[in-house]
Amino acid sequence: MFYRESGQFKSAYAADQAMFPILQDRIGMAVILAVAFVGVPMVANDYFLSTLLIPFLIFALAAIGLNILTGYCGQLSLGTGGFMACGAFAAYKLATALPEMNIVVVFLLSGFVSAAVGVVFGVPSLRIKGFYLAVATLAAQFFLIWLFTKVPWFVNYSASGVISAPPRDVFGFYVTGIEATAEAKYIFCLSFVAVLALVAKNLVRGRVGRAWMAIRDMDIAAEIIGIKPLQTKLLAFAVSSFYCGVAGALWAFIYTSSVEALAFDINRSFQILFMIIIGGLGSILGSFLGAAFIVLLPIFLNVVPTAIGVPLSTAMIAHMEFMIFGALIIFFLIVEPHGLARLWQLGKEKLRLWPFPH
Amino acid sequence: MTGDILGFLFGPLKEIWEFPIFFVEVVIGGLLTGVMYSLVALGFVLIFKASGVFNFAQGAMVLCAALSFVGFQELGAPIWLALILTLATMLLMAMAIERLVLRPLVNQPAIILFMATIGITFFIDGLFQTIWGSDIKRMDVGIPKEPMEFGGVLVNTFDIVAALVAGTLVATLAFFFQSTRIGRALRAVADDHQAAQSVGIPLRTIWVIVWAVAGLVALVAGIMWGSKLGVQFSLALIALKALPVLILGGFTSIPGAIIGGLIIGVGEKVAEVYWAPGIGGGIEDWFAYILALVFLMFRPQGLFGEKIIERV
Amino acid sequence: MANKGRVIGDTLLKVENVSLGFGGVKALTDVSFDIRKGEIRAIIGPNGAGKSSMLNCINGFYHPSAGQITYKGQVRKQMRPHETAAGGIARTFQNIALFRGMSTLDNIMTGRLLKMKRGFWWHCLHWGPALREEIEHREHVERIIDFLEIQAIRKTPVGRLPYGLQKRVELGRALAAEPDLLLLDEPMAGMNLEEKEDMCRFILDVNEEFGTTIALIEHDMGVVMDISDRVVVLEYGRKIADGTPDEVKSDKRVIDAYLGVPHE
Amino acid sequence: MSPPPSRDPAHDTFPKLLLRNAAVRGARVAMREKEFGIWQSWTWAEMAREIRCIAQGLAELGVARGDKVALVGDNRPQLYWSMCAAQCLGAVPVPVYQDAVADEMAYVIDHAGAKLAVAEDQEQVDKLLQIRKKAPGLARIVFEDARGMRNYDDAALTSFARVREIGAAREAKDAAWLDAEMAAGRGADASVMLYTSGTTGQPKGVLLSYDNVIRTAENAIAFDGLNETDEVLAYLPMAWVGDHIFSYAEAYVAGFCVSCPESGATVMTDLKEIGPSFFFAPPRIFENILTQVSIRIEDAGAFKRWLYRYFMALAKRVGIALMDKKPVAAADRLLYALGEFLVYGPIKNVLGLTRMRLGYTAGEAIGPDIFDFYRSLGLNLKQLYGATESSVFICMQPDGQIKSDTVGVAAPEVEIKIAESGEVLVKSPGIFQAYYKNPEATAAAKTDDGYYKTGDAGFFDKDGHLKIIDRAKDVGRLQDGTLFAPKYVENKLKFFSYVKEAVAFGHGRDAVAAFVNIDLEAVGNWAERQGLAYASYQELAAKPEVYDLIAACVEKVNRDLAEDPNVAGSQVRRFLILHKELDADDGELTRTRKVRRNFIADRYGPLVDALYSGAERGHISTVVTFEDGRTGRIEADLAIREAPRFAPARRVELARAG
Repeated sequence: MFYRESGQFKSAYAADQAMFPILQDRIGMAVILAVAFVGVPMVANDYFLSTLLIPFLIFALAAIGLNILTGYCGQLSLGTGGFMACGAFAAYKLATALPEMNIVVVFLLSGFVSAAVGVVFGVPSLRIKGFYLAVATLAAQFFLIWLFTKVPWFVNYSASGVISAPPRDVFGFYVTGIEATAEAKYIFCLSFVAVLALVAKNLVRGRVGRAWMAIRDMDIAAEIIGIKPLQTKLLAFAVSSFYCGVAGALWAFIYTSSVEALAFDINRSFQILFMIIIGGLGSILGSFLGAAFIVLLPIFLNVVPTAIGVPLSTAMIAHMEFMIFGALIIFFLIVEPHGLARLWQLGKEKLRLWPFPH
Repeated sequence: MTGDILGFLFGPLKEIWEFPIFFVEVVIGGLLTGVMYSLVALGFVLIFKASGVFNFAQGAMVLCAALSFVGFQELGAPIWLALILTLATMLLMAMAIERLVLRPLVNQPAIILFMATIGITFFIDGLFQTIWGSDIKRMDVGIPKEPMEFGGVLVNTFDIVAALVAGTLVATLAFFFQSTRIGRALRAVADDHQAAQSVGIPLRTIWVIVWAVAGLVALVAGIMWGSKLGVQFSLALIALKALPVLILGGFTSIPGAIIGGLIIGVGEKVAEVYWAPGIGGGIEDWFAYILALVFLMFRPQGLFGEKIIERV
Repeated sequence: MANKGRVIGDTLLKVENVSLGFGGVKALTDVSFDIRKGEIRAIIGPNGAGKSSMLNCINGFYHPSAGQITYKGQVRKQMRPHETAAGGIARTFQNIALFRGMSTLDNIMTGRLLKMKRGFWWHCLHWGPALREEIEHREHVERIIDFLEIQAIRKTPVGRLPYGLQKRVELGRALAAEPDLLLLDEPMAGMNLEEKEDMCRFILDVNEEFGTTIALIEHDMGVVMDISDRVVVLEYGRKIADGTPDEVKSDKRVIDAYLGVPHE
Repeated sequence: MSPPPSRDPAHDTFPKLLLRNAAVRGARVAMREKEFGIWQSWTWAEMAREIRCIAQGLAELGVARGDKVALVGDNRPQLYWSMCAAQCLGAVPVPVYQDAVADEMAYVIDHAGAKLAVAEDQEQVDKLLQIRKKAPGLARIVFEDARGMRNYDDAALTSFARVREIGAAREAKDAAWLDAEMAAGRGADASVMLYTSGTTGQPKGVLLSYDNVIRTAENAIAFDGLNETDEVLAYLPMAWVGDHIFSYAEAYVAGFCVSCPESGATVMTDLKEIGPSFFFAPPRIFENILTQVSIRIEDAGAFKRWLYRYFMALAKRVGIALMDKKPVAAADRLLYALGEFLVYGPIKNVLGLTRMRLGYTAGEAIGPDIFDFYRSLGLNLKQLYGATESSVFICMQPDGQIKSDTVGVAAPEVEIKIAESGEVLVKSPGIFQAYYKNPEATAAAKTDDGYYKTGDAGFFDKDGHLKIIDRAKDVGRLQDGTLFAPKYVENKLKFFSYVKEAVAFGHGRDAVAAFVNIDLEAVGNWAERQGLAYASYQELAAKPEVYDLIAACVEKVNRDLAEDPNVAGSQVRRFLILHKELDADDGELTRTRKVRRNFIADRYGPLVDALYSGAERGHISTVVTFEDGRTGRIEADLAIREAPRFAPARRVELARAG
């Protein structure tokens, strides 16, 4: 309906392969970015920023990470939480050991630390596949969390084991610690997520992404056309863990302001997995949609029953959440394995052909 | 530094050498825990063999069975009635899963089915806790828990009973598989879905039966674990412990599940008792996984699994 | 067929006394033949004759239990398929092995992966050298698309394509690697007459236009005899004949094998 | 009497215009072609370079002033370039219908005396090689697409790439020679030779001078306000004068961009991508598009169908008035704007007409419903009346005065008069020089005072708009002396989407009878919705239900005809549905898809007899040519239907009109 593509022809491959080949999509994306960077900080209150948008952004980043590994490269992982924890603790160690280091650099480096750990745990993917691998990634999950809980070096020998994120600034604005405003934190997260999402999109639409998808769709055929399976999978593990690691660092430093291993337990891994199943396997957009869904559902469950006069107990809400997530996962796997992203895509296709059905 | 590491690695060996009786106790304790792991793993294997589904929900089924059993008892039902009602519940659940999840997903890649069972896990976890509540419940089916002594070695009576129950269950299942018509049908299904269907075995019925049997196994496991640890959400996590057991034993082998369980049980216990103190303890969370992982690198199909021949 | 201008060169690949077994089953027994540069070489035989196993040995998917394979003058060590691919061997599969989640264009682009050298970091930016490289290879792929006349399905996910077109896309993916040796596993299986004719034309065009050496397995004797230079006939994992189509056609054992004379 | 020269005397030939465009708008895109997945484009400067190289190459192959160069193929930039390259050398390009069978092609090439042919691909080369005996003058064949040409070793063959290569070498050495050649051309020189398809007899080669074409193009461009920013899709045969004027002459004069589709099969997709601002199509294509729209919307959900119907009804009511800037109620304006967002805009977008500023349809009468459909969407579609012999333009519709049943007023610098016989006579700068090697025909086609006899019968209505009813020679009379214009009746039938072709008979008979060809797509779709199963065209055409459907159409036509006293006598009494589609390959249609009525009457004689004998069925056996050239025989036994007829409107009106 909104699409007027007639006359938008491509006379170069660069334009044909652009991220948003349709003008209306480019405009839409520009509007979204403008609203996110300018509009939202101007209107939104602290509560909205810190309890909704910031976790949403961080979840989206982690979901992109898992989506790269699972959605694009086809390697199911249940160790997302572990890799996130890796990033969080690496960032903590780096930030405390090198207080002068810019926090952006700290986060990026902690991403690389996670990537390295991811590669180690990705090595078995050469020999084992499918759910065997999923089980193997559980090893990463449990081992890493245990490591961060039990080895005091990671928490700088703090007695309680729970530590708060040190205050750091970017361009004079505090983005972590008590003095950081919700707006500054939000903008900081948003910038990180926007840039990294762009990088992820770039990766998946080029040579690297094609190799991943080839492995995912048919690993034997992929190898026979010359794709090195181990290298390709390890790269996916590395990139995926990088994203998860940065997300973990953001989570600990910006969202909760405290670094604790328990925030990244097995349930976190499942949560992220649900995001990409609901949002859409093999879709960057889907990672955002899934994250939004998972952030919003509990709030919805809190607000709606109260609004219609049937308030639920906290335990009840927790159980309802479990059931709804479980049911939704099954629903999406049956009805639309490509999740919300595919639904959006289909809707867009409809709009492009409107009013015709095909 | 090197000395520290060597000391850490080999120090406990000396200890074992010096106190062999204690070591035997530890090993037996490990074996008996291993039996319990095997019990959960058995459920996985059953379902995997008959439907190719890696049922992540097996742990949740253990929790659900235990919750229902205790719940019915709390409502005033005698043990036998609670047992029957719980079995009926598990059968109902098996039918629902077959109808609502497996049937629509038939012919999907295994990984999709696996993720679907994660969905099942969450759904039934939520559902049963909504019904029965999430408080820790005590379960007592009258199994004595006093330690007994065999030739200087102390053993927990409860563990012995659990081992006996598990053994009986395995024997029954083995008989069921080898000698009954349904059992043979199940084996046929496992070998070749189409062949099984073409000789007139209704695949859907088979699936319901398998899931129901897995429910029964879950109930037994639930009662055992529940009596030992109390019935609570963490029971579902026991199931996660069964995963490395499976990797070790191979997904398709009942003996593998048992032996894998024993190896994990012993390995974990020994490591926990002798080596864990040196590195902070609590290693049972991950030791089994790392063990399985290392093992996988050398034998991807597990101890008793069939070698995977890739075809193009 | 006027095949003028074609030059059949020296031996490109030599299979010597290759045997292959799975457990107790012998898939290949003592098979020897060669493939010369620039020719179309067919491997035929009844079902279960070991044709696919032979291709799988050539491209490194299986490792012969005895015998050796010499490729480009070098005796080949145990090689993973991706290593043989790097050596210039591409193939298609009997049961189409396309990447179902990707479009026709992306599928064929994957065939170029071996030739894409730009580093990971450039790809993060998808800019500069990485973009130039993408475009350069896209141009090449577009020529293949044009050659195979599949312009209309360029952006269609391959899962939605009819069988015949999928086969063509798969050929395109193999061609994208600019192979020295192209292995085709039953390229015409399950096709109707018209599709078979098209496929024959493409195979001949590939051979003549790019000078690609082709080894193909085919069930349909007629087609094979029309387009190939030399034919190897396998039966029960053994070679029973080898020669030009005419020679093979008149070979008694081949006739027996194809007419189903009992074999002891 | 020579036509006036071009308005820009310094640029009176296409080669000169090319140089001008390369100089004044060298960086603007001149041509595009969809190839290798994107629109490859050439600026005027690049195109000029290409054309110069090709011209040099052709000169090397021996093409010289006055030679004829045949062009055979689909719309390809390289063929358009060859056209201009030939003109650079003073040679005359002769585009040939690319779907012509070998015999037809042989006649044209031999008659034109073409020395060299530029062929698009292997298919055309094969045809040309095949006809060399019949056209001995053809010494060289240049082929553009080398695909499949590897094993051809005929000495006459040269690849286009090779021509360009040797041309480039020559250009590097001696560009001045070509400059001189290009400058030597004069406006009065022959520019192009286009063969008219001709409903009877052999095609005639119409020689047009540069002055003819360029002056006419200038007038048309001024009339419609075209400029260098316009976009055109070149998809109609190059041999057809319409394409020559719109995709070549006007592009060179105005300097706008011409895009060539990827292939015949992708025209609609390519149209959507390019979104031309100036679009030309024969009524048939507009009709097909509308049929597609109706079919696709039928598959939509109830809400969308309702939305479509509601807003199309609104458009029908106010759309045309809005376009003609007539007063419309504010509420309707608002609703129309909403409709533009919800329905009209999206439909135009899907059809690729979003950017269309100007559209033309000509060649045949367009159904008023179809015409109004496009105009009510806000598309400036106009009718045009023209001929090859007049460089197209005879009548044009000025903005704001567009009627669906007339072809408009005389185009700029065109004089029209109606002869005693009702024939339309035309004098204009575009009137052709002569029929090549056919002075008798030339003499017969022109009056002594320089008017061209169009051969069409028509009259001016009260607003001075010309109304064409039929070919002058086809207008006949029934036995009782009533006027009978077969095409008028046929067109009325064809305005129904279910009817693809109709052939009306009646001259010298007591009443009108007709053959009908159903539209397989529209009727097939209708049949599907009715749950009718059918395996072939023949089976579908014979269904009684389909007969009912067509009978309803015929009835409506008769009712309509009865309204107009001039033609009330032409109501169809009996009709039948033909068992096969009329086909140009069988000689039943011309290459421009006009029915060859007399040929059909001969070929299907028994059926015509049956229509007039009162029989319930007619039997026919015909020879058909299959795609691969084999022939076969089709036998059919066809039902004949009687159609209800209506009393003519009151005589008073007839008297007034008469």
